[in-house]
Amino acid sequence: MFVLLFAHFIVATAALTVLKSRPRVSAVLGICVFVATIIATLQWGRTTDGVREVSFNWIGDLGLSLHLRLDSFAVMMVLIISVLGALVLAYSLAYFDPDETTARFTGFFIAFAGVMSGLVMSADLFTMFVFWELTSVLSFLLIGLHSESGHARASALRALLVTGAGGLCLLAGVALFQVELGTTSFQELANMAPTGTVITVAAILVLLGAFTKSAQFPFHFWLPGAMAAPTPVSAYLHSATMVKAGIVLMARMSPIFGDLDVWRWMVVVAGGITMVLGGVRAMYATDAKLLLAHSTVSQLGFLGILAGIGIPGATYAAVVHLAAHAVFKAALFLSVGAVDHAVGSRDIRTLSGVGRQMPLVAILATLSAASMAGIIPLFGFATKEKALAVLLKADDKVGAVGNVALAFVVVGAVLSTAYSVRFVRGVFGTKKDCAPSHVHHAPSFLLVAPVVLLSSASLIAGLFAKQTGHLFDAVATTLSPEATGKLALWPGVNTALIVSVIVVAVGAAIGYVFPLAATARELPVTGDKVYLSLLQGILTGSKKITKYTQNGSLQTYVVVTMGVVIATLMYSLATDQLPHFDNMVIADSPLQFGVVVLCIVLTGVVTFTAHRFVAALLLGGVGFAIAVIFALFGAPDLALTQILVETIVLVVFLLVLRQLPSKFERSIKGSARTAQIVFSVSVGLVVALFALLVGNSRQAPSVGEEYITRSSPQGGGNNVVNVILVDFRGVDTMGEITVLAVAALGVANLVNMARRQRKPKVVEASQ
Amino acid sequence: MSAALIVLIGVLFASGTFLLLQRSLTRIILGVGIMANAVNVLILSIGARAGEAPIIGRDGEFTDPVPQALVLTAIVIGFGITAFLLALAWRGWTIDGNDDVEDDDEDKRVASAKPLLGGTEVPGDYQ
Amino acid sequence: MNIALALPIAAPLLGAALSMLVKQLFIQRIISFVALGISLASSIVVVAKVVTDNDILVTRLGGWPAQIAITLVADRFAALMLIVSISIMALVLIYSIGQQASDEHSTAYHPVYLVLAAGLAQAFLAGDLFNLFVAFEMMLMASYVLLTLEGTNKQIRSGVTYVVLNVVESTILLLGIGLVFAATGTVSMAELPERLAALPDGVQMGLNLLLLVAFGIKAAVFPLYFWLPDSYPSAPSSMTAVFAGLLTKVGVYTIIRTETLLFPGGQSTLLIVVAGFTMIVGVVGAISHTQMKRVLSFHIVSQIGYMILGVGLGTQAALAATVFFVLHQIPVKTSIFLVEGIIEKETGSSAFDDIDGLAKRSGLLAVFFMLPALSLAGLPPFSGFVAKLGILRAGFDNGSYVITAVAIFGSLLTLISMIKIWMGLFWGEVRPTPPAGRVGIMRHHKIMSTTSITLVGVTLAIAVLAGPLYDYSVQAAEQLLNPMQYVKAVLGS
Amino acid sequence: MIGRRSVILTEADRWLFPVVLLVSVYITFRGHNAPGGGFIGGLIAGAAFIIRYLAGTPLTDRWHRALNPTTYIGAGLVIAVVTALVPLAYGDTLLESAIWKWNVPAIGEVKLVSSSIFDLGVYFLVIGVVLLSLMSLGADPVHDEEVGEES
Repeated sequence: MFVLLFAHFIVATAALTVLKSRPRVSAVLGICVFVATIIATLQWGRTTDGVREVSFNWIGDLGLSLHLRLDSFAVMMVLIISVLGALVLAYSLAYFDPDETTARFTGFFIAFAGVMSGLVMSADLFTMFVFWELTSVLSFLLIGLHSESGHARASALRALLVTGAGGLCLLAGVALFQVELGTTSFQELANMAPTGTVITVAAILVLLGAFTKSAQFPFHFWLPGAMAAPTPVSAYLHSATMVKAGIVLMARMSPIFGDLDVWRWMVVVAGGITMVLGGVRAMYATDAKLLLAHSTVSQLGFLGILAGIGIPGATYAAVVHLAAHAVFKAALFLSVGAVDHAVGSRDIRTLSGVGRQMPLVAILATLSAASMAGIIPLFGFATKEKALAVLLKADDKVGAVGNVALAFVVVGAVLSTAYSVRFVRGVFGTKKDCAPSHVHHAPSFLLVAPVVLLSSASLIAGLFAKQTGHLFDAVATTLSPEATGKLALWPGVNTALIVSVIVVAVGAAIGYVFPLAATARELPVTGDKVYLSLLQGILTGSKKITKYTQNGSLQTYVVVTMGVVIATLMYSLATDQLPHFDNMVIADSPLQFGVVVLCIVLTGVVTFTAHRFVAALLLGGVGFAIAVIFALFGAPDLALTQILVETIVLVVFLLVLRQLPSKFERSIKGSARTAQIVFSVSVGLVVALFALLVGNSRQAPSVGEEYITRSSPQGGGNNVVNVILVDFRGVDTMGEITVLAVAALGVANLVNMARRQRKPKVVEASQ
Repeated sequence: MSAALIVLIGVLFASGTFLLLQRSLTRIILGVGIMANAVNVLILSIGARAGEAPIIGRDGEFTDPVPQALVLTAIVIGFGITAFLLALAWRGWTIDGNDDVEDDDEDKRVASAKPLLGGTEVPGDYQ
Repeated sequence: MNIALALPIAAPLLGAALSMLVKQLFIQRIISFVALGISLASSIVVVAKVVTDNDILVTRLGGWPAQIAITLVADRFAALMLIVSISIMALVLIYSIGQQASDEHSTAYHPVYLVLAAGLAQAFLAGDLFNLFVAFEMMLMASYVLLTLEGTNKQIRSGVTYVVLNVVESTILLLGIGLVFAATGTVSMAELPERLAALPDGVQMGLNLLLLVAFGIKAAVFPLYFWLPDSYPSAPSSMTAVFAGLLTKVGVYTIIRTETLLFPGGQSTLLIVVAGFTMIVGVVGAISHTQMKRVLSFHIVSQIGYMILGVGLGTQAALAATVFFVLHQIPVKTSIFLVEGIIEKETGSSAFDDIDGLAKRSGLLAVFFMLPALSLAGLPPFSGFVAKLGILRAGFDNGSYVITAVAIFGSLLTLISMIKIWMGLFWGEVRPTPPAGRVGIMRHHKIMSTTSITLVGVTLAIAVLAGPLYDYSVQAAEQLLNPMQYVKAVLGS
Repeated sequence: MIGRRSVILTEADRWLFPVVLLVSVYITFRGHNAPGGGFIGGLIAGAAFIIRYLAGTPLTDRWHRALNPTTYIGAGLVIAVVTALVPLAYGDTLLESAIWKWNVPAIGEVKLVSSSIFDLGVYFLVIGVVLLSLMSLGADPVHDEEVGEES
């Protein structure tokens, strides 16, 4: 089984690399992998008790290990994924031309199936998160398959950002669980039955993650956009598999947290609104595929309520309806694809007479639509009956929220029937005022065969509802021990049936009457608008912030940097008592005082003069004055070095300046200049004060004393400073001469580059 | 500790900062030079006490040799940096005939451009 | 042991010296490879020794007692940084030869590049504050030269910003170190903890902050990062890759040292706040720009925020996560810049306006962009995810919910910025039209591609081997949080 | 070149140059015991070149060939680094210094400290740096040969 997971990725990689020019071969290989997976899964499902685990310890310290667990629920999901995967891939053989895009499609598709299988097999939240994010990335690539189209790019981005944001919520939840409880394993969480504020927050974060993935309100809007992807992608990712990831997560978590009121209310309200909203939007959609997309949203809302409400019976209903939905929705998408392929249009306002020309597809699609509408004797009927029956009794167990859920579901169910009718009418019906659509060619075998299989599955499962229901017993009890239930073709006349009949009747009537070309009033606030304005806001806000923080001006940068220095030093000065002036003398010697005064004067001139030469010369002057200060201080080496360095710098300065104009061009005047002066003076003041404070705080003796005692006997020299430089701290000197060498190389390099870049021009000029 | 030197440190830091804030690269280099001197005077005067040069055999109380060694290294490094900056100024001058430090083009362009996502405007068209 | 600790610094230095004496490109290349090879070999020895002895390695230069000698010290963290950075330097050297942009341009390239390597090694090993300053200067000077190697208008202009702000940084660092000496009478990092702790609060805080500001500029944290996005993009991609991967991390490294060894837990709140701003403002800049190199440069800043957050939280878990984050970040960041270099070499630009449809032209290129990009965005199962999760968990564990939420939000923005590059360069119709007969971008630029792929492979390996590497990080964090071990190892008991 | 050639400077240079070079070497070796050392010596020697340069004596022909500044820098760095590395071969640490003493007849005891060799490296390097900066920025940027490059 787990080997087969890897097989997915190997085939996917092959499809993207060596088999790039032969997408059909890789598709066939993919189908083989799917079939193998199906067989293996069934085998295990039968022979063992239904549970098989494997774990890969990734980082023990962080408690990160990938833990897969094949229980009955996972078996069901893997089967859905693989069966539909094989069918859709077969379908795609006929749907696409074998070009490079198809190769990419095939590769991504198979990889996606592998990742999705991993996701449903995850035994803990962390593992699920890992696969979760991968599905987001792969669906991004799949939606953006035709990246030339701006529409495709926008949709891919939307899907990625919404699910990505949800993924981060999930991640936060995972991290919280790991930190608080030390585990994210579903089983262990269930055993612990944890409570507490942080845990609740974590659970809600996880729930939000599930919402985004399963397109629950208010994150439902990305899903219709994702229909930009080619039809096989929509059929697979956005109806049968990826969007179910959230439902899977909710189904796994609700036995643990379903009792939390917040959880329950969030699930019911979000799911309910999703169900109704999706239904309404489906009534207004004119693109058949978009209609199905909105219907998917609606059904996901339904599934969300069932999976998340935390009633065992509902969990059972969720499981069976999940299967039913996967089967009928995939069939519907594929049939739309077949029509689109044959006619070249999906617009239900203009399609006309398709049903007559493509009777087989029409019948099959109608069957599946009937299952979606919940009409007897199809699979969808049985599952919806079960759900209604559970929800009718829900208020006994969970109180008011059960009634709210019921209300939403009833309204949603009416809409389901309505849009199912609308779908069939729109796609296959004959419209009086429309010219019959032209069917270019009959759909090929591979386009129809998967639909045949899926639609008849809906029918058979419906007809043998009781037996089918048994198949799911083990599945549901894996999730929650009490989650047992039965399906029936004919439940007998009870409240649920009566409700159901009314629902179907009303729904059908609405669906029949409702105009096909109806346009919805634009809502002032939609999820999509919010998303767009948020994204726009992020972009604009980013730009605004960046405009201020990164204005490209060196002056600003220096001001901020020095400003930080002042601020930190002032803060530090404020924490201590101000420096004291105990052992302070005016100057160490009168000569020192004189030189300092001279130095200050020279500095002033350097600062404010408008003449380059004067400034450079007097900078040298400042340097010489400081050399005198060094000498007076007892630092002859320093003084000598300073004098020589200043001399050479002065010469280099003059060499450069001879090329520049003699005066500085402009300098800021007025208040800006005053501000600069005030700022600079405060830098000087604060640094000097802090230096004073530090100077008074020495307690330990300097390491210098040690150097003085060791210099002559061990260092072999009397000039301690020199011995420090070449011996005690010789590495510093080694580094420093390297710096010098590199600087010189840099200077030479700049000059050489200038020559090299100028030479051609000179040659041109001389020619 | 000598008050005169503390004042000198303050003045040098202030002057250096002021020069760093100017647009002309030449003045910035002057600022770098003055700042370097400021730090050097600071290290020497705060880190040690004036005294006799630390050369074994001389009389008197030696001043601490360590700050001297540190400052010496710093002076030499400063020399390298100044030389390189001067070469930059020179090169800048040969390129565009002035030594002003201009604002960054790309930053300016981005500040005035529309916010874009991947080269296109935010795409919101799917229906 | 003395040799193993000395050679990572000395070998490249000798190589640089010899390289200046020869002008033949071929010989220069050989010298560089041999020098970096020796350096790498000895850093492997260092790491092996650190792991097997489970102790801190010390060498006292000049054979003087530890109190007065400059020491080279390698604990787990330093050894890790050493080996990672030297490997990256060696790999990028190969790349830059394939790029035909740098060493064929100027004979200064090889010596300067080797000095950069030596400076890096010295910065990681330095057990002496002033020696650290010198190491910084070696790196900085080398980076000034490398950044302006081609001497183009753009490089000069951004070079000025880079040089001036880094000179300001040097000045502040020197000021800080000078004052540390003035207050304590020593610059030995082993002697300092005790002496610093004895100082009055205000002095301690001021010194701590001064060092943090200087290292913060180096690490490019908010609000001291401005120089980075303006200057890095103008260098040749191989240089940007090295700078991006390594130089800022030296800043992070020194911040960690400051906050664990010199001033344990000194400024944790401040660091957390700074980290939050750095994460957001950096990535916000990335979102606003429309040139891959710029986006990535801003992105460096943002990621630094995560590392600083780890330092600010200061728990062992947080520091372990930070060590791992740094370990992951260096190769990933470098590799994505290397991929950028291929794009730039092929199309002459990395601006979204100029290029489209790269994924169609070269699927391989797309994959090798996507892998590090997803890792940077922190998606599983890549190394960036482990690093991010580690930080988030440490944040939650510490009860710092707000900053952790900010970090999570930041990672959404990061995803946007990466997708922005993807949408800007890789999707859409192919543009500009490839030259006729071009086999494939990656195949055309063999050396660059091979090195990039190797490095991306390394990043994947980090994800796969995250277990043992994380263990290593945890132990490194343990050492960091126990400064007495460092002091003891250096000074003896 | 700056301005025209000055006769006085040229004459002064002819006599001063060798003297200053000698002084610089003396200062370098004296540095271990009195103010001086490799830096100061190197800078003084550099100053000698500056005088020569200001005097207008061309640095580019004879001097250029004989004394490529990059070679000075490289050689200086090699000397310094090798001096630092040698002790490693004896199992000591980087930069460990040794003191050799010889009794030379007639002169008496001659002491050589290995770190003086290190200082000599510094000396050469500094000369090279001064020379290279001077030649680069001092030369005519358009017509002259590239500095430090084999062309």
